[in-house]
Amino acid sequence: MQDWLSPAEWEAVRLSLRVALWATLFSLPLGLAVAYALARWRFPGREVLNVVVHLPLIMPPVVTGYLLLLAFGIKGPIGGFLDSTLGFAFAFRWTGAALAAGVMAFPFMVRAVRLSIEAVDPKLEQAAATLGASGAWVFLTVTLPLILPGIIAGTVLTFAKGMGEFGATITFVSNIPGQTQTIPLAIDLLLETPGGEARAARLAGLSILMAAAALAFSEWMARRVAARVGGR
Amino acid sequence: MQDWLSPAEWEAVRLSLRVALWATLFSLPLGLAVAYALARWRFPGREVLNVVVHLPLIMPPVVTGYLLLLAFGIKGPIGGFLDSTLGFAFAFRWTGAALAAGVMAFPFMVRAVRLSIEAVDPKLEQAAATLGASGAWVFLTVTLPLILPGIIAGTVLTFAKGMGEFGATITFVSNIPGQTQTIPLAIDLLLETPGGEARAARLAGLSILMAAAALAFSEWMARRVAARVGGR
Amino acid sequence: PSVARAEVVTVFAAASLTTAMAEIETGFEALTGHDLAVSLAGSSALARQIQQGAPADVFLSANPGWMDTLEIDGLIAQGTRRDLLRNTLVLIAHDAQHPPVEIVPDMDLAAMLGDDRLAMALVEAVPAGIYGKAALESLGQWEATAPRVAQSNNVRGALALVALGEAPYGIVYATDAAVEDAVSVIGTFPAETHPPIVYPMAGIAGHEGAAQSALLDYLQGAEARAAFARQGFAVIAD
Amino acid sequence: MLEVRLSHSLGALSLDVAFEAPRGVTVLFGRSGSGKTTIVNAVAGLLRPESGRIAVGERVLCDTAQRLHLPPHRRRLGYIFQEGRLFPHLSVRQNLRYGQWFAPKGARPEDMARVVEMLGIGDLLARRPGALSGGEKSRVAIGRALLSAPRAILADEPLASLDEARKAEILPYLERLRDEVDIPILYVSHSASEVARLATTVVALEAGHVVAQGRAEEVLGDPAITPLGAREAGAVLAARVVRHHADGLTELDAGGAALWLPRVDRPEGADLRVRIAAHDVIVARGRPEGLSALNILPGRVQTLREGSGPGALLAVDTQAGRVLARITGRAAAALDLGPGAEVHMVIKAVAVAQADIGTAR
Amino acid sequence: MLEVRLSHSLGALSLDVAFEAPRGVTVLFGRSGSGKTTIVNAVAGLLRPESGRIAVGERVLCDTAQRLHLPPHRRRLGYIFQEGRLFPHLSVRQNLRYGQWFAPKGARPEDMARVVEMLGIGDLLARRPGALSGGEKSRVAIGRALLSAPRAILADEPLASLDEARKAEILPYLERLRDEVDIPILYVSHSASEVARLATTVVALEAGHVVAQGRAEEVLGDPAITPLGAREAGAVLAARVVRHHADGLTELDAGGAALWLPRVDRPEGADLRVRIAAHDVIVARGRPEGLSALNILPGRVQTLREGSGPGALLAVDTQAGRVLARITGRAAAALDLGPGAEVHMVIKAVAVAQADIGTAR
Ligand SMILES: Nc1ncnc2c1ncn2[C@@H]1O[C@H](COP(=O)(O)OP(=O)(O)OP(=O)(O)O)[C@@H](O)[C@H]1O
Ligand SMILES: Nc1ncnc2c1ncn2[C@@H]1O[C@H](COP(=O)(O)OP(=O)(O)OP(=O)(O)O)[C@@H](O)[C@H]1O
Ligand SMILES: [Mg+2]
Ligand SMILES: [Mg+2]
Repeated sequence: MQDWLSPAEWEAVRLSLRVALWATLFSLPLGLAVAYALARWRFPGREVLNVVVHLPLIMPPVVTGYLLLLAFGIKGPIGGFLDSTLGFAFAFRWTGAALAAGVMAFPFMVRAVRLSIEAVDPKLEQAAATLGASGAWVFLTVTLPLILPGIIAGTVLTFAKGMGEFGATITFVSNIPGQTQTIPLAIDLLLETPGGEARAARLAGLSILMAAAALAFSEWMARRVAARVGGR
Repeated sequence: MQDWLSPAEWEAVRLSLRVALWATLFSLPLGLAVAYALARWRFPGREVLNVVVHLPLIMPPVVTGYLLLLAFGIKGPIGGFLDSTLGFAFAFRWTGAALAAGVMAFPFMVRAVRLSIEAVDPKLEQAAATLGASGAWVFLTVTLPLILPGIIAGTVLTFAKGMGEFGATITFVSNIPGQTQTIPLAIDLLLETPGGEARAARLAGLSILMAAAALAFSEWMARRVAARVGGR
Repeated sequence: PSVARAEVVTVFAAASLTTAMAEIETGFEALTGHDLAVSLAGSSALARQIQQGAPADVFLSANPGWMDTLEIDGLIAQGTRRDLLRNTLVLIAHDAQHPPVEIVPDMDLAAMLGDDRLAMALVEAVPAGIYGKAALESLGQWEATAPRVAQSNNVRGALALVALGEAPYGIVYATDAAVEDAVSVIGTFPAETHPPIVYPMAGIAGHEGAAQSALLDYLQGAEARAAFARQGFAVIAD
Repeated sequence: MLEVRLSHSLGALSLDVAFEAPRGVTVLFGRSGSGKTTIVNAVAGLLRPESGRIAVGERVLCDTAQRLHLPPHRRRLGYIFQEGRLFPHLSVRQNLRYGQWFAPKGARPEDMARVVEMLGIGDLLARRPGALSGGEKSRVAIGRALLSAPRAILADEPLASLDEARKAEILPYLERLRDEVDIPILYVSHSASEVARLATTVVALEAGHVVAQGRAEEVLGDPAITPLGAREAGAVLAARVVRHHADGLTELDAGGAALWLPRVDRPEGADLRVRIAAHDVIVARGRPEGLSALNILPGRVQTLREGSGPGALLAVDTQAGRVLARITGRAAAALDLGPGAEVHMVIKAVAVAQADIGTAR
Repeated sequence: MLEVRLSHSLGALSLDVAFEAPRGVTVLFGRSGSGKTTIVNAVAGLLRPESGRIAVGERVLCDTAQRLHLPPHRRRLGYIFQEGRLFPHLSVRQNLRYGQWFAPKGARPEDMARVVEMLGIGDLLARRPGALSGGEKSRVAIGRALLSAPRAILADEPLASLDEARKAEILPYLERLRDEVDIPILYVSHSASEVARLATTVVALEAGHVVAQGRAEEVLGDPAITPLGAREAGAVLAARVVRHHADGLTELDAGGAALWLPRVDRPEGADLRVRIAAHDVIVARGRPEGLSALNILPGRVQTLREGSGPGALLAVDTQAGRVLARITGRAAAALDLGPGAEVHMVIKAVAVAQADIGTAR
């Protein structure tokens, strides 16, 4: 195994997992909140929020990466603020890669969760309210469990995207081995190199294996959830 | 307006719309079939199909584009076959760009539709069967109308992706003005060009406007559907 | 111009030639009556597409490596390959007031960087990155600076990083640096520190004909030279 | 004729039943959870029994021995579900028409206008089910099943959430269906008056097993079987309409004895089944005079069953047939009632409730 | 005390009601679609009325004039929904416990074990609602509301899909709740026996408007108002348990007159309300002898109302109170009944149904 992939490539694998994991962890609550707002509330700016959420899908990834760079770079308003106040930086770090992956996957997360929220019968939520559950509790004890299928779908899409994001990542945080060189960036590098195809294929295969494992896990989870709700 | 965008850029806009439209049109029925199979049937190879559907998400777009090139290029097994039998080609034509967009958006289409299918109450389908509707009719008259929200979500995601797909497209069908140069490819080129940022921003803005219109339309559709089902 | 024999001629050109190719398209079409289609993308993508039968008549690569690959595959029309353009490598800085730096073996690039990043194109894959790495190696700077390098997938990406100030320094082509106001060139890498930066051009096998020859000729002609030169390229004379 | 033989286990319930539902209405009753819906689901084809055979007339719907299991849509049974199951995306009108889309060419479905009128859902046709009231939903569900030109009707507590007045409008329609249309109806109900009024055949279930079955008159008139609880015991008499009188009463002839009822909306000469609830009958030794009750039937006590409580169930053979009476043990003792005793059965005309009058098969 | 004043329009229905529900059970009835569920929803806070005021005791839940609208979770009303609405992702036990999680610290909820036992859902606790039978679902829904330590109970046809035997187990529990626990219960029902047995107050609705309201005895005993239909008219008498006799009968004292009933499960001295359905009473001029009926109350005719049909409703003042009797016009003529006539009301002991005996408030 050791010579099957180079140490740098193993590093890329580790990094990809970390990036995908954190991208998923962070976009989940935010995606949930945005999906809930879009599904249930009517507020000024709703249409704008909806478009903004979909932007990463519409624009070439390079543009998204460039905009991220403008906003979250060290010189950018948000990145600069975070850097000066918390000492936390996205630029040229794996955190930035996770941010890019999360942003790129955000439309899918939001859509999946939103679809599920829209399918929840408000009558059940009303029933919970008559039993004394306040809005937050209704969400936690009724809505959330019922939208688990959507959350699982969104999570798995985000994780997969986190494993596969390329364009926005390389534009935003460059390709720094051990810092931001995730599997897709490593693969791209190999493909740019004449004769790198075989090694690229190995990396791609590994990436597919990991994603397949994540998928199988999510399917298993989804089946459990379905079985619970179906009452079997 | 004429000098606001160059004729080549208008061409890119027209092309993008065409590509997004056809990508959506073609992936819709296929996505529906795959989503239905994954949601309802247990068959050997189900897990594999599931992974294959998600592949475009996991792999860097360049890899997907490269694989498309290998399979659907003129020299590729499928592309060669289509070319020799039907005289139909994907390679370096807008059809190829549509294929790339469709493939890249496929995971989202399938996920969205599948989520909706899993949320349909089988008791309603049973009721339709007792009233004499065979499987196909049950699907057409009950399942399909009830999963419209998922179909709309999948369609809008595919359309948006069709407007924004870059990596797989440029790898698969190159960047040929009037043939395969969609808005994202044009934007990317402008960004490669010294001083092209302003023009790139204009194109991006137009692209966002069109996608926002598509989004607004889809929201309107979804509201209508929800109102129908909700009985208001 | 023999409009009667007008054809569509397709050239696959490295994305860094975008502006020059636009001028050349106009001039070539006016001169020959042929319709010129220009496909601009990364050299590796273009080379792969040609391997897969892309309808290219002429390939203009930013990288001799990919041209070699095609040549080995027998995809290049006999005797059409030429080195067309030459470029130089420069060190750029975000700071407009930055004093010039002498690019010599005893410079201390790592010290200049401190905790910051040096923006480059992919040092293993993209020509500008490969050349840059070679130059730093021959100057004895690579080992110290390598951990501080941020690699973009093309030169424009590296340029953008410096232009935005995310990275204080970068190594790019002179042609790119020339058109970006937000960066200043603080040094030029001596030609002997890296292999010659050449853009080879060739006709594609199976597409030989009058149109292909016309384009190859035009690209080496005076009008094209002028266009390339306006973008800062050095045109290699025959 | 619907023949059902099933065994199936579902969670804690192990179902093992066999019964026949001839022409007319077969009422299935039993406590909550005794397996009624499960049986109906199996008949409809929504549940594949572990073993058993189900046939409607000549047509075998399911036979596990032959590995035959006709899919639901080829059974053409109009199923009125316990929970409505209206299609939320279709209007009430489209819901009602749904079955007609798939009815075979030759089928002559019920008249839409008539069913709509009977169910009182004319105003709802353009609405969607989402905003209907509970009773409105169940009425639409009834209409949808009736209009699908079914070969048999399966009704799972169809009237449970309807008010008396609406029930009174729907029951005669179901009776007509039972009498005029030659299709079996399998009917789940908890309501004594529905059972008495509609049932041709009665099947009583307990924990997945049949504990009593047979013709309604027999099962309901048998003092040993009080499947609906002692309070609901009652006999069913066959009678014929003799004449409608000007004061609003209808004179019936029950085996030669006259019975007076509030106007019965059937032509003279029509055959009826009249249920006389055991608790509505007063027993007298001598012929009582000066009572507001119009019907007094002399007879002879057949059996006297004392229950565990203070009540006793008296079966009396009269000219009109066997009549049950529920009396207290104290009264039985005071009147010295025992088998063979001559008695008079006092039945108020109005005590023969409208709901308990059915037209004979 | 629950005070409700509402106006709201919903589709074709325009609701405009005002009523008070004092301690005890207020039964709301009316035909399907008359607005019962809409009213209950407004009380629960699920519907914001266009205008109106709703208060439980001192606590105002909603007052559109003050723009006050307490959210449902701060009203703490135990709502038993018409359609169950169990949480599909929770087990039956978790469904039952759900309300307790949010009950205020001080609240003393009903005893879980007792409620589970009464509802017969002990075996279902670990199951999920998806696979419950219709009646099982409705029982769990009842339990969930009862166990949430509510300030008032809203029950929308809670017993509609239950069998008689199960109803007979739940009704006494609801009675106890009514009598022992000081919370108002708003109860939607179509069932005459539920109304008679539980109702302290009756509110009759028609197309969104109150057509009759008042104390159950008054509304149900008033021959001019027969809100459940003429067939369900009946009077309610106040009585006290005197003695339980060895033969299983219980002797009651109703205003000095003796009434005999099958054993009533209340201690001697307890106050009861006994409903006597008008169609269960036979009227005689002279005192009848030799009848199985144990209760014969002499009295004087107060009013005689002839209906459009053959029936007449007789209100007779007896020592025990006003008793209604439904007789035929022919019998009224034959017996020469009119206001002032001296008559005997013959009531079978068993005709005073168990279900129609309530404990007094
Ligand atoms: N959202 C709505 N839009 C239009 N009409 C509605 C809506 N909700 C209820 N209605 C109508 O208002 C009327 C009253 O409904 P409600 O549910 O209160 O009736 P109900 O008295 O509870 O009847 P049931 O006994 O059948 O349950 C019905 O005719 C119903 O169709
Ligand atoms: N999928 C299932 N898994 C386990 N038990 C089940 C399942 N479906 C039904 N049951 C149980 O089988 C029993 C019979 O259910 P069924 O629905 O036939 O009852 P029912 O007689 O129709 O009762 P009701 O009058 O309450 O509707 C119930 O106890 C129910 O809980
Ligand atoms: Mg059932
Ligand atoms: Mg209702």
